[in-house]
Amino acid sequence: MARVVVDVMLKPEILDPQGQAIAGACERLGFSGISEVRQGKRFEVEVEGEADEAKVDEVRRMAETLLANPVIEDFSVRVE
Amino acid sequence: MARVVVDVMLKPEILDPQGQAIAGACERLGFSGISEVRQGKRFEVEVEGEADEAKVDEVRRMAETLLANPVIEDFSVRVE
Amino acid sequence: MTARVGVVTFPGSLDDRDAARAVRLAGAHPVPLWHADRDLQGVDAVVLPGGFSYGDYLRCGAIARFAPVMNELVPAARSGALPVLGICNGFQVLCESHLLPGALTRNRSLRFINRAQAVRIESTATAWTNRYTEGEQIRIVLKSGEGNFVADEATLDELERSGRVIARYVGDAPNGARRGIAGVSNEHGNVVGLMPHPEYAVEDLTGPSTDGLDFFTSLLAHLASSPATVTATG
Amino acid sequence: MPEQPQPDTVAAAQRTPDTSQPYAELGVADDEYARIRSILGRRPTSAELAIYSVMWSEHCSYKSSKVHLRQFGEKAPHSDALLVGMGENAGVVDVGDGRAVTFKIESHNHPSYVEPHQGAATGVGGIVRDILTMGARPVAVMDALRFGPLEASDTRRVLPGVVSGISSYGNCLGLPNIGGELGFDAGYARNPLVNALCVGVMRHEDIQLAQAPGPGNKVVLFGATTGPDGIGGASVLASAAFDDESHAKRPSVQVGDPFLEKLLVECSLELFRDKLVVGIQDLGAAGVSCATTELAAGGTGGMRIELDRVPLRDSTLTPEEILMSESQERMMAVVEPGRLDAFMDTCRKWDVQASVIGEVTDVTPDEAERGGRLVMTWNGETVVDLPPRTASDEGPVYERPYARPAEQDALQADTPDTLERPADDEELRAQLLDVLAAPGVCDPSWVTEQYDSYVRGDTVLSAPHDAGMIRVGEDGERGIALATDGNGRYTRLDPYTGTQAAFAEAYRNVAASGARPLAVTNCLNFGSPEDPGVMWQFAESTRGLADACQKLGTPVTGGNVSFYNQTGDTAINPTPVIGVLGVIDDVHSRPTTAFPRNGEGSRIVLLGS
Ligand SMILES: Nc1ncnc2c1ncn2[C@@H]1O[C@H](COP(=O)(O)OP(=O)(O)O)[C@@H](O)[C@H]1O
Repeated sequence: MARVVVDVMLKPEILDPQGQAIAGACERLGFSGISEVRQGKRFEVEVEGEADEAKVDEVRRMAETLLANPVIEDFSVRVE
Repeated sequence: MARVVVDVMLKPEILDPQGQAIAGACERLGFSGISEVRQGKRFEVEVEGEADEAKVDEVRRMAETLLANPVIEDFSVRVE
Repeated sequence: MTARVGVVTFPGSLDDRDAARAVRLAGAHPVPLWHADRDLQGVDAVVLPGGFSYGDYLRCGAIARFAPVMNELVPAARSGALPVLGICNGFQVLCESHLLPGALTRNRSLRFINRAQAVRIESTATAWTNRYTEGEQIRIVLKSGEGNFVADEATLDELERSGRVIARYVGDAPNGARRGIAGVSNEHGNVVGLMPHPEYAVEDLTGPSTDGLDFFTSLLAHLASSPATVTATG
Repeated sequence: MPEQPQPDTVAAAQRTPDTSQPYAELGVADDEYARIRSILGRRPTSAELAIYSVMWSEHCSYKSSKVHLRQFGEKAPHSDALLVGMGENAGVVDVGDGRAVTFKIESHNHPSYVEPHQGAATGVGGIVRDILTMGARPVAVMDALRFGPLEASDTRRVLPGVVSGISSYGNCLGLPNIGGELGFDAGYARNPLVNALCVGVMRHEDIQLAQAPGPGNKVVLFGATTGPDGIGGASVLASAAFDDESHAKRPSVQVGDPFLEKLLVECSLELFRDKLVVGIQDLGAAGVSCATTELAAGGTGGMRIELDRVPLRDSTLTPEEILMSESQERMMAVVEPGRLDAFMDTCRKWDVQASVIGEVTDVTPDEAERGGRLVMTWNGETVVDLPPRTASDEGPVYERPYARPAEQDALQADTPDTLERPADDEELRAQLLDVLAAPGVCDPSWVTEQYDSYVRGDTVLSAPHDAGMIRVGEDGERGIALATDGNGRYTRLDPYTGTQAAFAEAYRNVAASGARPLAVTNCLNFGSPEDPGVMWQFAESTRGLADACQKLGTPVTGGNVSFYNQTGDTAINPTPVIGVLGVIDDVHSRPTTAFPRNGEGSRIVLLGS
């Protein structure tokens, strides 16, 4: 078993109301020096066997079609 | 400006229906060899200046008090 | 003296008006409390209403927990003095504030659920349920996207053992809540969190029943029988 | 930091009259461009071109539909209940006890296909702001939806996304969903219909209008910051003006923030209550362009805006992009200088950002004659100087050719009489079950369970009843009822009668809930107006609705037209969705859509033919 991680974030030009709400809360709570927060998703995908190139490709296709919404999100895939 | 990343995942003993739904969809869509998917959150926190130890500590406190709920979630903090 | 019951409005609260209506229909006087005020205005009890405080963007209730009004509320509630009812988002705020154990997560179906729901009252030993009878089934409104109550096994066992599970869904928990838990209380019985909404079951015209009203009349009975509580928070 | 590009100024436009401009890419026709040049007496700056292109678009100017929509006014039956008619953001109807109601439907079809969740969510957000702008508290929403066949892979993507978008936005705003429609037809594959209705309640004296009277009054933009949302089209202006990769790919998707909208609603209602605004407009599809030109046109005609004072989410936005941005959750108010501090205090209380971006100005009689004068500057340089009424009220009006399509006869000749009848009871039973199990007929609770129908505690009827009903005024007796209906197949077969049938169904649904129908709104979903056959459907459909409204004594108070609903050259079935509003004096007297539990022995009566 190996783990492939897919990070999905809103594209930079897309509004992130969640991140904004968190940044606002940080300020009120007195956490200083935080200029921006963006919230995205992290998927931990457990694949059978080794995380070889074919497996990672499969997860990449999965990310494209299922985990991320390419209209508004970017994603990255890596073995952890 | 530097980026500190906080990953938040449900504790292993807590059921993750989103992850399960995704794993189920993977199977239906013909992605094979996926044994488990868990969905968590990824926060990208932009801090002013350098991400020195003090800054990372501040983000860690933020993660503890705000970004993660220790009752059900684990988190990790790293500079990216 | 008419009891004065505070209803907190956070940015994004939705059911504050309805909580106030239920308080009024029960015969008490609702007092609006603003999230940004560090002042409970001497109320006898507080309702944390449903809604999407701060958009519920991070986790439901996670940001509301830090509102100034909560700084006043939390110690008074923890000590057992101040009766507090958290409904739906209010329940989530109470869990995030660690006034109640556990957490509320996404519904198992991953979808919002809006329906009239049968609920069984499991404990009448709280400030908010003493007018019900144990085992009584009521029909109130469930409307939430993150109503799935979770806690570790030890916590769940302890809740059961100490009689702090105050309400359960009848039949399968529609949201997947562990052991069908719809509501819990703290060890003093003054703080109650409830996922379904009794305040939407107080009028025949608009609700599935009027079964919810007794949460509010229970409070009045509780206040009448323990005048010390009233002065303690005054 | 890349150097700030030089904006195209009025001075530059005068200096370089022959610079070629990408007007065609912005959807501006040759003769429209010529008219802009003649109005201005020079070529437009690119910012001015941005304004005209969005204000004269089909969506904002109703240039193809206007000549037909006029009938709704011309044939409108007299109604004592009508307080504000068509033309404003939404019509207003008197419901008694000093209370008034405003309601309207809007489409968000195309955005909901591109990004179902956000498209549908922002559709709800937009119509709610329309209602809020009238001075009313939004109290309920409805949604009329059409999708391709249930089993189509596209429907599997679009339907859940649309429903979750409506659910999350409406629920987070705290507006009960009191009904709607769910239909399926092959024609809506790749062109779903997402029509959202909102209804609001106010006291008569609270009606707000989009106007900017009083020179010296401040123009305030409040709500969300402005970002590059929905300005895919603006990129041609940016890239024509300067080479910059980052502007080439702007998102066409708008993302909604329902939490901010909730704050905006509460904040605005407090501003109205304290009489802190003299005019207000929501920022819809055409954003700052629309709000400034319409507010100015509705007032003195004069306004001065410093565009660089618009708070931005992305500091690289150009003036053109700011003017075209469709960022959600923004409003523009006109405020007397003496009330500005109080206005800002209320915004602060609700954590709503607000910025003064300009003021109302006087115009000379000459300028008034030309259509007023709207001036916008960018870092001190004038980038816009145009008569706002020419953009907002005097857009092009087309008498598009229309003709009954040749295949209409064949379509009508193909009657159900030729269909085979069930041979025996068994087959009849099977067919009946098939009908009951069809996706558009069976229990829609997979959808309706995702919508909060209880919030606000005034919902008397919602799904599964024929009409939605809301109590107006806390603990009052009075209520309003609403229903929407539409049937693309009937309307295709006969646009005139089909539209009347949809209207009659909504009317009956309201009447059957015990309410008296008072007023009508509509959302007219059609194919391309450039197709004479589609235009004929549109002409017939509007004529049918206007005639029926006249007959039944219920005026049309507003609505929305959505053209270009087609996949390739194939238009959807013409789908006018008609909403009817009624009033009921005592909500306790409403009959419900069910046989009573203890009704054994009651008679069942069929009314009508
Ligand atoms: N998209 C929707 N949103 C909200 N309510 C809906 C939607 N679709 C259907 N409904 C509700 O479900 C019920 C049944 O709908 P439908 O089967 O279309 O009824 P009918 O055929 O009687 O018009 C009605 O109360 C209707 O308002």
